[in-house]
Amino acid sequence: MIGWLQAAPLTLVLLAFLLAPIGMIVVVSFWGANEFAIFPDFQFDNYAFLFGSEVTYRVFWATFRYALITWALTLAIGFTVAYFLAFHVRSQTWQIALFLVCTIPFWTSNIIRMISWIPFLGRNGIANQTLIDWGLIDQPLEWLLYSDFSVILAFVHLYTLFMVVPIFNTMMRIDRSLLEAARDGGASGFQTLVHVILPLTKPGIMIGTIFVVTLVMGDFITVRFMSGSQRANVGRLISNDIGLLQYPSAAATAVVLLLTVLIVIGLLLRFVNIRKEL
Amino acid sequence: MEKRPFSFYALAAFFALFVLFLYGPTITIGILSFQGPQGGLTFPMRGVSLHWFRDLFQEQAVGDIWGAFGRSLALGLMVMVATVVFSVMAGLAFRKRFLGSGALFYLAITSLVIPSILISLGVGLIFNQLGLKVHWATSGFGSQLTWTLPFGLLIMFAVFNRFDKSFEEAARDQGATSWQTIRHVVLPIIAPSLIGVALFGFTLSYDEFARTLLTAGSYNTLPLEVFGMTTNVTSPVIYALGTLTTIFSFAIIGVFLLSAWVMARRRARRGSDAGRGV
Amino acid sequence: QDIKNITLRQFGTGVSNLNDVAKKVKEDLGFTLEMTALDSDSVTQRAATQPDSFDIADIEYWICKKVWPTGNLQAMDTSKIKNYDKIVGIFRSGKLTPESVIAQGTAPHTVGFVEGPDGKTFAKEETGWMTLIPTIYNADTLGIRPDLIGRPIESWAELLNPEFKGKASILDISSIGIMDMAMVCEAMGEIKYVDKGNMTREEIDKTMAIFTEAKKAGQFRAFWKTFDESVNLMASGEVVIQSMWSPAITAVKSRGIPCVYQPLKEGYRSWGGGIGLSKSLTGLPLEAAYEYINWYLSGWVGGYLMRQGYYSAVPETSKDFMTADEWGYWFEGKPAEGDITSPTGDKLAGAGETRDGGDFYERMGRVACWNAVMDENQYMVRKWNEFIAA
Amino acid sequence: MRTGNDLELVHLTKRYGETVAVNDLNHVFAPASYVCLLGPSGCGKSSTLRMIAGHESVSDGAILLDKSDISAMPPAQRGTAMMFQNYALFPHLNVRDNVAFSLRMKGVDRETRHRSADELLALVHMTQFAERLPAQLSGGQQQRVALARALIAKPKVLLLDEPLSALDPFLRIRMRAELKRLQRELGIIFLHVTHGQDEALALADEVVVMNNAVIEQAGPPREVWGAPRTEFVARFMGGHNVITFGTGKVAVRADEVRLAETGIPATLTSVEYQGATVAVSARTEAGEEIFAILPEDAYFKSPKSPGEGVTLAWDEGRMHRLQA
Amino acid sequence: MRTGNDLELVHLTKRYGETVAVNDLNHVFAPASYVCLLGPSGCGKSSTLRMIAGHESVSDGAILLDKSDISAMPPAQRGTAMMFQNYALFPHLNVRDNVAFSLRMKGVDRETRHRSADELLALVHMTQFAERLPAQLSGGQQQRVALARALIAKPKVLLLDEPLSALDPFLRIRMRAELKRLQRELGIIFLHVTHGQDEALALADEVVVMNNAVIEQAGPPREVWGAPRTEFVARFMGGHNVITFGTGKVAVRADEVRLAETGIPATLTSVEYQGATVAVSARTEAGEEIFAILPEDAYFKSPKSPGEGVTLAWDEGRMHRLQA
Ligand SMILES: Nc1ncnc2c1ncn2[C@@H]1O[C@H](COP(=O)(O)OP(=O)(O)OP(=O)(O)O)[C@@H](O)[C@H]1O
Ligand SMILES: Nc1ncnc2c1ncn2[C@@H]1O[C@H](COP(=O)(O)OP(=O)(O)OP(=O)(O)O)[C@@H](O)[C@H]1O
Ligand SMILES: [Mg+2]
Ligand SMILES: [Mg+2]
Repeated sequence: MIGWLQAAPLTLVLLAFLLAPIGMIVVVSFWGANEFAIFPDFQFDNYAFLFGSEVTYRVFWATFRYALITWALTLAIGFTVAYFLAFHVRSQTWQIALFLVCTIPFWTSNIIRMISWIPFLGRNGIANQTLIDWGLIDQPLEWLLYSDFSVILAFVHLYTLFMVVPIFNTMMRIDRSLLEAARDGGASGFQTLVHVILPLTKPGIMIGTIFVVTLVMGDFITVRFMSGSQRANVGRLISNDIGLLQYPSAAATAVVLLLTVLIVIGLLLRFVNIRKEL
Repeated sequence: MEKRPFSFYALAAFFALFVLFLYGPTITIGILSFQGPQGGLTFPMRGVSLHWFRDLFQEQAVGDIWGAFGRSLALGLMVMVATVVFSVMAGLAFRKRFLGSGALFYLAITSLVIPSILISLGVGLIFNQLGLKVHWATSGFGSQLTWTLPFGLLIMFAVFNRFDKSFEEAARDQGATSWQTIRHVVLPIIAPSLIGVALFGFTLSYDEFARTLLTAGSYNTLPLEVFGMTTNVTSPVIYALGTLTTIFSFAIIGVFLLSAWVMARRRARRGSDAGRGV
Repeated sequence: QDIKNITLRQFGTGVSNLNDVAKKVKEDLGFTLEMTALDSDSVTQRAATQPDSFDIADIEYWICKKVWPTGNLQAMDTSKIKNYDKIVGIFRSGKLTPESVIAQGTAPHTVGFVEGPDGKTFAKEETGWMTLIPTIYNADTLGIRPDLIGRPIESWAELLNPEFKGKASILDISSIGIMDMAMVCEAMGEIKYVDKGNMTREEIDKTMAIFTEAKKAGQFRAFWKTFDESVNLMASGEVVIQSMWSPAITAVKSRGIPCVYQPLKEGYRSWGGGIGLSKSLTGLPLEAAYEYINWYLSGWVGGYLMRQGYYSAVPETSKDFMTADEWGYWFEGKPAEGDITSPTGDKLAGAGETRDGGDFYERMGRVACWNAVMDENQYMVRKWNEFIAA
Repeated sequence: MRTGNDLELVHLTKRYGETVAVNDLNHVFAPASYVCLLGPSGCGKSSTLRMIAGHESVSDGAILLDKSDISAMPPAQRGTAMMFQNYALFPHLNVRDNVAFSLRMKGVDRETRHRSADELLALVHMTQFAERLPAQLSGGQQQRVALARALIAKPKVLLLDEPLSALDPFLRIRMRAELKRLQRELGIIFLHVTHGQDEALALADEVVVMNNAVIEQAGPPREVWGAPRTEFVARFMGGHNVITFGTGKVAVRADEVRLAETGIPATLTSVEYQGATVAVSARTEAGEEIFAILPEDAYFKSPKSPGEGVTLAWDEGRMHRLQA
Repeated sequence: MRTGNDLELVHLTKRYGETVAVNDLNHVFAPASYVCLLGPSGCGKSSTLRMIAGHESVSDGAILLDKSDISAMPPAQRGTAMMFQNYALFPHLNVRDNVAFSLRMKGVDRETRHRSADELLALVHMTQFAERLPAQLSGGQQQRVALARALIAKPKVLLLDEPLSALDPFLRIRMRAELKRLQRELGIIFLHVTHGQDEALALADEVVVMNNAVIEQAGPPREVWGAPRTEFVARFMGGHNVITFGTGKVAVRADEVRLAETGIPATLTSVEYQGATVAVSARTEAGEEIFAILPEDAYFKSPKSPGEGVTLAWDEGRMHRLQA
């Protein structure tokens, strides 16, 4: 009884601002639309078009690709960073301080930060200038900006921390004497990493994966900015439709995206009990 | 001091590179915010000046930075308070099983992984269909909560997983009512983590773009405003804003660390017998 | 109730939603105007789905074609508009001069009038009930970096010239972008459109096919969606030729970077913006809104906008708010006699320079098409999405 | 004899789902007695204690304090107080505020409650640490604070769940003297759960041995140790050999077993030096393991090593017949 | 006598910043001996052990195993193995894989390493649990697995840091017999750190008492207990009274003190029942606290209670002069 009262605010917020909107989206995905308005209807046109278009598959594939590449990179970087913080930084104060240092850039609006990549990565940007000055290249590298490279760079920039935190959390729960036991058993540093730390960090990796994958799959603004609108993912498809007032079509795409994400996450959740591992 | 192994220096270097990467845009922003009055958003620098900082406090050609900042701050604080309060309550609720707790948990996870644009779309649609006015303080607030609450809840799981139940039993034994137990024992003990939840809630809200896109109503929050400003000539003013934000964050964190340090010092002066056999 | 206590909420893109206007309104009229700047997608959405969130909508005519049927806007009584008669012909009869040919696309006058105060469908000619009061408009063409191109550019077809591979851009707003594409395709001689503003599916497919091929071949550096992006692309040298808006050229130039708004032989693609009133506006606020509109057309804003390179709907009233030199430079296409500065004081041109494209009549008289919403819009949008994803 | 502040368990039962943790306990704890509840892990000691404290609901039966049933009351109104194994000191409050906590909950004003707290701190010799936070105290100091906190409400029964197990052996022995002293001074019931029979013997006025959710034997330590009723008690209390004869089982105290010239032949299996004594164990031909505690000097006069044959003997009269 | 597998510490020193945790230790541990390292908390026992194991760098001095200095080698090559207090079993590996871990690290093939692991599991009687995860084992079982894991590398020295402290008292006594048995069978050095002098006396061939970062006394248990060299050792090993005379301090075993008709008058301060014996303490007129361990029946013939006057006596010859 008290439990319900305590859970009530969360429940209400989620019902009103999560479940109801999802319901609404599902309903609207069957509606019709014309130039200027949407009208209640029950038709499968939106889905028919969605599944009938070759673009849909291409864009979903692109979305998965972004998710996958970003995941791999954030995992590699995030794991290394978390490993450093957890096992090489000894005092807790330092750990907190270094963490805070990592979070500060996030207080500057994402959009401002994305705009600022352009002078950095652009044809005449700092990166190219430096490389030319060092004599490493003669021609500016075109693919630094407005490319998959820049999109993924921005994703990694934005989301690595979401990987670091859960992995760090799990690593801090590893009993230090296990590492000594491994060393005692003749394991080299690398073997300890592979045979002891990595398996024990799996839950954290899973949770981080959930964060990163969903964030990347749902993104639209990063892809738009960093690819110079040249690439598309599902989020952009939806936001374009919204921009053009094609709500039912956007809703249909959204339903498919949501299902995809939920299935992916559902699979990941089979491997980890989030509540226990925190 | 123990001699550090080689891996420490390698990892520290990696970490430094990671931080540099995180700060790449921040640094670019920092440099460009000192553009001369003729300068633009990109390199090269056209002189060095404080022009744009001064300009920041004057009215812009387009948009209302400080109004938007005020709204974002207010919204951020609202979200922060609500996130702390609701997630603590929910965290308390989840310590016992209650009917529907499983469903609520999965709902929260869904809320975490649902692409943000869908919330924006759905909430916008619902308000539209119900004939309600969207406003940053109602629909925008709710939409952002669907993002911050699951995070808050996860942190609370982590906190309560480590919380020793015997504190509460001791309090009840001492005649505290359930409310007194929470007020005088549970909350003070978990207070440091609550600061974490609060910071997290504020940061997520302050930088949230997608979820407010269709739910903010007449007035823009800061990210939306910055985005809107890009429909006219954007000047390095937004960089000046970014730089100020960063400096401000550093200041806050500096104060925070300093007070933590002072407190530790003061305690240390009073001595400790911990671990001594007396 | 005092009109001075009234607050009107206006939204639009940053192009015309200027704080200086709000400040001047406060000075001249006494009431408060709150300006919200949004990106172009959000503008459409606001107008179409959130009628309560604004009193005044500052939108484009082609957007009006989409938004009007939602019933979120109310028609305006032209008899209350003092300077109605002085509004240029484009927005009333569609003809700049009596002998002009009306260009293709959604010409403003075709969506400018409705039958009566509650009219749902657009009227063919002036009825006394206007949907939008025209504010600014312009003739758009390609912007180029003469310093980086180093040769004359004369045709829209140059946009797809492989010479500029990786250095071209167009905008990513489908309704506008498709028109630029059509201009290019037509100039290349690939397609002959019946009506660029109302293409058939085949025409759309063909156009998209040409551009998709170019995109895959790496012709484009990026697409832009906001004003600012176009400025940055050009100023940073990422792009040397792209579709652009006039003040964006001005912005690039004001940084000392050479940039030309290149008149092309096939003519201009034009657009017009106007102010619409929310359906929910009644009583005193409505009166204030009319007062605002009358003030808007009375010249100060016109002058302000014209000094940025746009045109005012009532040019003659603006003349009073511009110096003779400014008027000569901006409107009449004459060489500047002294420095020409923007409203904010940045130098835009020096003595002897002339505006690209000549005088008002030369520019607006050579409009080849207007930004448009076509019958096959939905089909076009989907194709556009495919193009972006390609 | 039933006087005032006695504590009685009546058919007290605790079930967790299928498991019966405490099964139909009936027992009267005498006023002002120091009671040790002893038994192997999982036998239901903590459950019993927590039911008395009110932190666990009673499945069946009643708990009478002063003849009134307290089993439905909230913990603070029962007249019991509990000291937790890990002390559960509130980490954010200093020592004085920890002790004064329950008064603060009652709304007692600052000055009064601080005065009361200081009195109790004096009782446990912790006055000088009043300003410290728990993390700044050693284990033994923390324990005293926990004790003071439990005592401030003037309970009639103090419940202690393995209060000494977190301490190192030296501290443990010092603190148990302290507990005993306090109990004497206060004259209330201390109900002390422990794993260690030495602790129970040293402290208790009454030892209650539990096994498998029931009380196996209760009584003064000397009685329980000297006359274990069952094989379980004999083995559990230690120091006894349980030997099976045709007629049943008997217990013989290990310190009554001698290495002699005549007696039961056996093979020495282990020798453990204990300081003043030596514990040897030997396997008889029947395969039974028999322990003997021998005085050090007696043993070292002719030391033996494992594997050697020995002869074990004890006085017939020292054999003690077991009921089960 | 120095033979093969002995372990020698030469000027071994460990500093943590300002603190000297281990100060210039010099000691030879005989081959195949069971050594217990004993001392109060913080005296440097763990530090010593961890330096030998290679988990802590040596600040100064050397560690010789088999006469070669191992102090710079990585842990696995030293010929030492360590068993951790909390066992440190890898939670994600089953029992067999835990035991086979070091072989896997060496790249031994699956079958061979499983065979070796199974042999060791048989040695510690854990064969039937080979497939379980550590979380599915009881404390005692976990300990055996940890032991097996430490032994698989066939170390010359096994280091154990408080291996029994996580177990309950019963298990503790059983497991210490097991440890002793294994050490005998393997014939290697066991170096066992403990807080408990009873444990040390029971197990050790040699007891090493540390205090304040140095070795206070080392020798066979009987020698250390029977002839403590210093006041610290006498008090620490327990069972002794330290009495100050004009000429210096002497130790008297508590079990040598009697309640007699003539002797030193004193006031009884506490009585602790211990089963076969009763420990009483009494304060002399000089204010010194003297303990006596009395046989149970002797005491209960005329039981005394705290506060009563008694007379303490012991044989002169039993007094033992202390060096410090
Ligand atoms: N909350 C609970 N839910 C289910 N079973 C429980 C719970 N608490 C205790 N038990 C079970 O009840 C039985 C008695 O537990 P209890 O804690 O009283 O034992 P104990 O004698 O205190 O043991 P220990 O010496 O290990 O503390 C055990 O079998 C235990 O597993
Ligand atoms: N990593 C470390 N850094 C600094 N000081 C340490 C460290 N480890 C131990 N010390 C200090 O060294 C001294 C000896 O510690 P050590 O752990 O060897 O003691 P110990 O005898 O094992 O004690 P215990 O019985 O409590 O385990 C102590 O004063 C301790 O505070
Ligand atoms: Mg218990
Ligand atoms: Mg230690």
